[in-house]
Amino acid sequence: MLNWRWLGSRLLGALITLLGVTVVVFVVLRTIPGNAITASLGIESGTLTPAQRASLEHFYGIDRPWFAQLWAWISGVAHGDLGLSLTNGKSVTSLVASSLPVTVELAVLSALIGTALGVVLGVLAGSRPGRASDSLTQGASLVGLAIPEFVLGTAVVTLLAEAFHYFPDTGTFVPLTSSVSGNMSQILYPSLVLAVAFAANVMRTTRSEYVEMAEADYVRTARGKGLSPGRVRTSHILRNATIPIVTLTGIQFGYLLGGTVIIEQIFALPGMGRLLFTAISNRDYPVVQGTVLVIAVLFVLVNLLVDLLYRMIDPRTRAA
Amino acid sequence: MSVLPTVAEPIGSVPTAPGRSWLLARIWQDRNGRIGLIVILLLAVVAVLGAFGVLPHDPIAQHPAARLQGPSSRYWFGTDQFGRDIAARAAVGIWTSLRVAIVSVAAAAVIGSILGISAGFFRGWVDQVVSRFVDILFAFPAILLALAVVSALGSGWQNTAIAIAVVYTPIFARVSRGPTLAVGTAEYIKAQRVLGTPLPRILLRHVLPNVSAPIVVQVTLALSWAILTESALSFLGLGTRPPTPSLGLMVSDARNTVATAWWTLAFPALAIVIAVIALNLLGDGLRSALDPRRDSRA
Amino acid sequence: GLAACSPSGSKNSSSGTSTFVVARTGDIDKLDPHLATAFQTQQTLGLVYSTLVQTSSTGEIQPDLATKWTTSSDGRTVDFTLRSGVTWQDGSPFTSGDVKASIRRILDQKTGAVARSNLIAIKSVDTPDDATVVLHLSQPSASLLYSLASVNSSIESAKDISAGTVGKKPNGTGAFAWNGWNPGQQVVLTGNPKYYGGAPKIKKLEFRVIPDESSILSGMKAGAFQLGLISDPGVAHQAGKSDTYSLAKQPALSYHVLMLNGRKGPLKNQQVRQAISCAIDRNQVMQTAAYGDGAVTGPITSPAFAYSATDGLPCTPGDVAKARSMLAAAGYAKGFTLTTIVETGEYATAGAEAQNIQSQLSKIGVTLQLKQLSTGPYVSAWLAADYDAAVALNGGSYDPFLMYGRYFTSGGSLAKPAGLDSSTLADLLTQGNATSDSGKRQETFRNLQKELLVESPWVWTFRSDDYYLVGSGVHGFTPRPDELLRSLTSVS
Amino acid sequence: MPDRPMPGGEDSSGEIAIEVRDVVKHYRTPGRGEVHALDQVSVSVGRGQVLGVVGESGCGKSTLARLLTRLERPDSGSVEILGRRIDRARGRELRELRRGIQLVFQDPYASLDPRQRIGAALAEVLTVHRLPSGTERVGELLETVGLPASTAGRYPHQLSGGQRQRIGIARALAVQPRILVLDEPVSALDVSVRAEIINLLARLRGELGLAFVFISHDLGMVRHLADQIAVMYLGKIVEYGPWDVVSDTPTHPYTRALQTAVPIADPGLDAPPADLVVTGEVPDAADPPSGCRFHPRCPLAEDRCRTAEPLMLPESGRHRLACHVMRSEADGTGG
Amino acid sequence: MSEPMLAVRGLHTSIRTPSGPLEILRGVDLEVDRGETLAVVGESGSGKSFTALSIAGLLPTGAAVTSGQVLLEGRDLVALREAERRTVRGAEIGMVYQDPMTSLNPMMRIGKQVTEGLKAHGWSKEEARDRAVTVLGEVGLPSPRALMRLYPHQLSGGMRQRVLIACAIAPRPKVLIADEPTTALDVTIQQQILRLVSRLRDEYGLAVVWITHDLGVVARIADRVAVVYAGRVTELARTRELFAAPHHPYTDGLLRSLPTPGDPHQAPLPQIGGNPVALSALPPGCPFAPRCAQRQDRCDTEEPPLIDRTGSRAACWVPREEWRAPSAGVTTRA
Ligand SMILES: Nc1ncnc2c1ncn2[C@@H]1O[C@H](COP(=O)(O)OP(=O)(O)OP(=O)(O)O)[C@@H](O)[C@H]1O
Ligand SMILES: Nc1ncnc2c1ncn2[C@@H]1O[C@H](COP(=O)(O)OP(=O)(O)OP(=O)(O)O)[C@@H](O)[C@H]1O
Ligand SMILES: [Mg+2]
Ligand SMILES: [Mg+2]
Repeated sequence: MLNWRWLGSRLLGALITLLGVTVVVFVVLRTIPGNAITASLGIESGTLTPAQRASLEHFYGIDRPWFAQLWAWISGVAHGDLGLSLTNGKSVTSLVASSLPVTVELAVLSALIGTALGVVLGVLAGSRPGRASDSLTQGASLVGLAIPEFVLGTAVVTLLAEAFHYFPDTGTFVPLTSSVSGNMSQILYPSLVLAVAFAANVMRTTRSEYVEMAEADYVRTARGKGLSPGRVRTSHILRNATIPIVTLTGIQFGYLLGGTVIIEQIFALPGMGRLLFTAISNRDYPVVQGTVLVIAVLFVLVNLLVDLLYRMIDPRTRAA
Repeated sequence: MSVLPTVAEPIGSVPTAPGRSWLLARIWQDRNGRIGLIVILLLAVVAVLGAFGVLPHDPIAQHPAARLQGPSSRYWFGTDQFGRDIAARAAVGIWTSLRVAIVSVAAAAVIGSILGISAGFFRGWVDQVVSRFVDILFAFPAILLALAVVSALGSGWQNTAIAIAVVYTPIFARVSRGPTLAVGTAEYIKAQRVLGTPLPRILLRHVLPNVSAPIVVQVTLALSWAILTESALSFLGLGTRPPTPSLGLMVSDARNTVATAWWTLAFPALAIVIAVIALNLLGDGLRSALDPRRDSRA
Repeated sequence: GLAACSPSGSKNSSSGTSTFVVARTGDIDKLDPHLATAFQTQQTLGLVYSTLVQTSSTGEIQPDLATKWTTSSDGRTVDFTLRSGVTWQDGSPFTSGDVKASIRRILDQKTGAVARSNLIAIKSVDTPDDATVVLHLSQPSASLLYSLASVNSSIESAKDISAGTVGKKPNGTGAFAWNGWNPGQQVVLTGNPKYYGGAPKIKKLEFRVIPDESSILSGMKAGAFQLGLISDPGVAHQAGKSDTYSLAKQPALSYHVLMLNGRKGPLKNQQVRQAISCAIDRNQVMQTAAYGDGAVTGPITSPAFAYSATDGLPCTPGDVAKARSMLAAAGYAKGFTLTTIVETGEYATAGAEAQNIQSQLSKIGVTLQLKQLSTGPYVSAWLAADYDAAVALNGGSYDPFLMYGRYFTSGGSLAKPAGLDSSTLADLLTQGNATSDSGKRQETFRNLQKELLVESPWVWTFRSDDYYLVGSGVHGFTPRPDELLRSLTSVS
Repeated sequence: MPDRPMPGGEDSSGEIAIEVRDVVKHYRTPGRGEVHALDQVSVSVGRGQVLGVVGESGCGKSTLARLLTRLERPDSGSVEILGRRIDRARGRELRELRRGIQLVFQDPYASLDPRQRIGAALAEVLTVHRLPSGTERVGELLETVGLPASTAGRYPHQLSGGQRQRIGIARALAVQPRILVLDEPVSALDVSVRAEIINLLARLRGELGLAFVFISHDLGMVRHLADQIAVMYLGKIVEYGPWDVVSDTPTHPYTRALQTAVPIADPGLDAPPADLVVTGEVPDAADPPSGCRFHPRCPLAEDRCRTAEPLMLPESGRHRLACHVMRSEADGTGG
Repeated sequence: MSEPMLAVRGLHTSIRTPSGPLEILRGVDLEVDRGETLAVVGESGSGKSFTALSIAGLLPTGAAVTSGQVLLEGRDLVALREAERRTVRGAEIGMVYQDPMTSLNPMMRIGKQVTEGLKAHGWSKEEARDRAVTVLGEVGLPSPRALMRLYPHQLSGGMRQRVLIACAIAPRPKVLIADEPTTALDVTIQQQILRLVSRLRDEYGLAVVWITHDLGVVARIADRVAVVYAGRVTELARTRELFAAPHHPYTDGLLRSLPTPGDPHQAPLPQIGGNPVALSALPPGCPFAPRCAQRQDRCDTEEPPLIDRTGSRAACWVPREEWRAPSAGVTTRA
């Protein structure tokens, strides 16, 4: 079924990408002024004696040349060890492990909502181009694209609190597996906020693909067979439009991962975005490195998945 | 001598009169493009007014006595927590935001397109290297890239622009690589090679103009994202350096005053929304203006 | 292998009525009070651990683990009588051995304890019996008791110290016992029924990390938290009226200041520094940056040492004409440019203060060039004194010596960022610390404040308010200037 | 005819314009495996002569054109243009040689830069080769291909298909080549204008003494113009000889099939008999049949056709053939 | 004579363009009977495809029939509502398109593409399957059962065209409209398709409308020919008669411009001069007049209707007998 050679070369490429990401993040972090000591002690780090400073530098491993640090880190990663957080001493692996599900669920749920909404609206607009419904949906999608996420996020949080006395519960993250309603009460609203821009993008792509596909020769063939408009729409136009939509969803998913930084901040969700943001301001190298690597892995995986999906949907790319 | 007559009568009919205004005229024909163009032009006029300080109020001067005043005939859009005129600030803010967006997108478009066109045209190892590089940049969360750049360089509009440029460079590389792959094998490029046209000339005169359509469309979209990214960075405290007003900064500052003074948020946010929508509409217009299929008929 | 952090253990808590939820923007970073610098860590561990003495909310020293203490006439010996019947949360009894072990741990250079420099005067510790501790000092130190009252001087159990388990699972004598920590999300404490000050009414206390203060406000509106800690006046300003919470303001010990680097350029000139100080209308800074919340202040913020905020300045601050003429007299009629570092992120009003000060100074021809830096780079630049001026929010203390000793005594740990060397200041500080006579201390520190204003190494603007959004069902909560949450012990 | 100087230096070989020997070109493609686009192909074209190349799609016609114009290089074998190896040439020599041989493409629209005016396109070629490039010369070129000088101001999309193809030819002529390779120059054109282009080519050949390689899938068209015809099938030449022999009395079963397959505009003619109609489709060039590549579709196929590959052997005079069955008995199995 | 199977009368079709509506068909008249093939020839852009699409009711968005009739066994299809029209489409009129590479849905298995049309017209699943297998066999595709499971990209162009034909004839339509179905194919494959369609026409008693620009193809399969120029039929005749004696100078020019086996080698071909006409800029009179060697004054002002001539109907004012030699175009063989 699968084309193993393709998969092999694809995986190799992914690996090289990840290695590149590792090196880049490592180097970039070290070009930023400030280090773990000033980050964890703040202005108090000025009170350190040289001996204290040296012992702390040794403790954090920042007294070694950077390539030695890089090598130590990479070999650690190879063993599944992402190091220890400089700020709270926890293992990065455990920090990432506890925040990863939040972000993944947030991103997946927004992607699902966004795709569903976007496709439905896109078809609605695309099947009657130029009509009022088309202009309306297009207008709405533009507004959706244009509102900054943090404005929308704040607005939603405020509105929920003021009008419904509701605050998305932010205690410990409740995994979907332990309580669906508890989980949803935390994830649903931020997902909706993230889904808005996502849906807007999907809607626009769907619409233009729909309009384009509707002109395709095979659609004319299908109409020529006397099929009902509904059938033509679902089995011919939409089916072919799925490929660009899937591709877009893949690319957008990457942006979603980035978008979680702000949304997790506003909705106080303990996800990767927040972990990352806090770690950056704290110069918590191991955490930043670990988080970025995991996000990159996610991104690469999603793209791989999209490629796979793409190959599954599109018979032309399927291995013979 | 010749057995054939030369065709002397005028050739067919001329569909469109080509000229400098060609693109604008075509955008104008598209409803979305027309709206986008008008709004962008209006915003540009406002921005230029702001940039040259031809406004009734100083956007930076503080009037502590007139803090947080609502819209009035004196202060059209009200004042902020320092008693600064929001209308003036919004005008300059449009200028700053546009400036950040334009500089960053221009840089990203130039660098990204050079990368993408080289990859698509030369293929082979050039393509491998560029594509890998692009993949790596893509795999980074965009906001992290921006954060890292701004943290390393410090804030300020130039650095914000650099950060945004770094984020969008890979997009332009991707967008230009695809069409270049196609254009690179097109017959008119082969024709140039057979004719012995030197490579740089082929790239500059024949490849570039023919892959420019998706790049140009991308530019308008990237401009709109850049405005949003600038505001997101400002929200995280890493955007434009105060007191220079930028729309993003105004919106994120206004989060603190919105409950008591809605106008502090409403007007700058509206400006962002309008600018982003207009740029997207312009993008639609460009897309349709540059669509080769529009010409293939009639 | 950290035992304390199993996130799976905690239950979804908003339903449990017995849980008291405190929302704040940051998380704790360590479990060892001796190493705790982060303010959230001190706030939390201060509830788990006790200290020998404590400060009242007005800055007086009060008993805690020690019920009585006496200082010898030469000021070099201090005797403490310990409270009896106190037990550690793990059940073992509290003795003078624990105190000795704790102090030795703090003084041990290898520990890297924060309080070490403040307790460095302690030469040795004697424990004649289980209920008595004697400290021998190398020189008299009036700030010693204040230092001992700090969370950084918490008493840890000797057993934990020797077992090396300090910082892994907190075990104190305080009102709340350690329950669990989910980094980045929440810390859970449980009421200690055996607490010597009486069992707290709160059975379960949860600190939740809500990074965005606006979201804390929203949560309070929705009734999701019992207490919300806010530092951004903007957010507090938005709070308005609500039946789910009330807003309590408490002036803090920390102060907003424009630090000047007196070792650089025109700022070397005292008259220039004074001119800058004179040009800035403190009230305007407070009005625009903090929506008028807080109090204009001089250098010393302790309520126990209240002095005039401007005595010593040759002008009324905000007098632009005067400032201008002072600047001209100093030879800078045309003004000059100062590169000013401003922190973004944690310190909410920095940007606004900077902008207002910038605007005010522009009137005397001094241009502030704002250099916004995120916390890490800001701290690096600050420590290296790599700036002309810095917009800062510096921590305060009940004891003026503890506040400024490290900046303005020779060899002070923060002498570099202080930006000024003044033997007068150093002498006044040493003098103030050497005596425990309260009248003399009042006098000395009054002179200190005056001298600070004369020298104008920095421009002190205002003490901001800390804001507490107190849930409507919460009774007995009293905020403190040092931002500790001691009163949670008696809250219902 | 004006006696123009030879571009690319002295003509050392005298009569021969193109000499292709045993050229092999394979493409490695990721999905498909190795495509045998050209296998052991040899042709030669005399000066001022027209070689017609016919064959079905995918048989390698365009590949041959690309090798001739050095858009690509052969895997093995040699390509000589005007007595010099264009496949080996580099730098300056290549540029000179390139002026000697020019290519006209099938799709006149695709081969013109859509964003360049006609005049600019022609002037560019002239400038690049440091030839006089004034409006006059451009006008002259346009007139050579039967277009008014005013065409220079047009964009490609403002011209009809036939006009565009004339531009393609004019552009090729701009560098004063000795040889034109025409890759299906009229296939994309309307019937009503095909004759114009064919006539134009015939005229140019007469006026300028050009040699042509005329590629087409239409045997009738090739017949009209060519002196020699090469019939290709799946990367190989199967029959090669004078135009009348190949087109009017074809010997190879494939050539015969081609001949009968082209419908003639005469309703009076009967449809060809069923046994002359080839069945099946052109096999994939990535997986060519064993033996004679035509055997699966050949009405005359015998056992040996399945195993042994027929060699290209002279039949009579300049007529060459690669077929086991139709060869005169004396030649035996042919190897 | 009874009703023809399909008759088109005075068909006008317009399309919306940015510069206003453009009339593409300006009065098309055609008819075909069962078991008969009508060839529609004309240069590119003359409106051949629009004629086919107007008949089938498959015009692109923005295009519509403005007047005229499409009579299927006397029933006017133009007057039908879209839902009724759909029952005719596919079931009674089958369509085969020019580009077999793009006319099949790349994402759908061959079997589904053949059966979905049947199911739309009320066939049961099993009936449709059986019918699909049969019809795929009938169009000469090997092992139809296995083929049903393949996707279009796994087939060659010729095979795809056969699949398209199978789709079209599966519901046993009365009329088959083929829009240049062999243009994209090799000559040997074209030959196979031509034979196939002729065979099917006879077996099914189909009325075939075959659009092409290749007069060779016309000669081989058509019973009747309609020559289209600038959106109108300019000549309508039986094939043999048209080839023997065209009554329109355009037809005449077309016929002469082809190289034929008997031609003198390398001699110039006669050609129709001038340029194809642009629909957006039609001359006032006969649209062919600017290119016509037989032009008279009247031609520049008045557009000729179809005029009955011996063995033909032609839209030309000038009877063949009055033509100047050389007949059409500007060049002769001499
Ligand atoms: N760049 C390439 N990479 C891989 N395969 C190629 C390439 N170019 C051509 N081929 C393959 O080589 C074979 C010959 O191609 P070529 O273009 O020479 O055929 P052709 O005779 O010109 O066909 P047509 O009549 O369709 O133009 C075909 O099977 C084609 O798919
Ligand atoms: N969307 C459209 N807008 C404007 N004009 C159009 C449109 N679609 C087609 N036309 C015009 O309609 C005319 C008829 O087109 P049609 O496809 O019927 O021609 P045809 O005879 O089938 O040509 P070909 O042989 O190239 O297939 C052409 O002149 C074309 O330019
Ligand atoms: Mg070819
Ligand atoms: Mg057509």
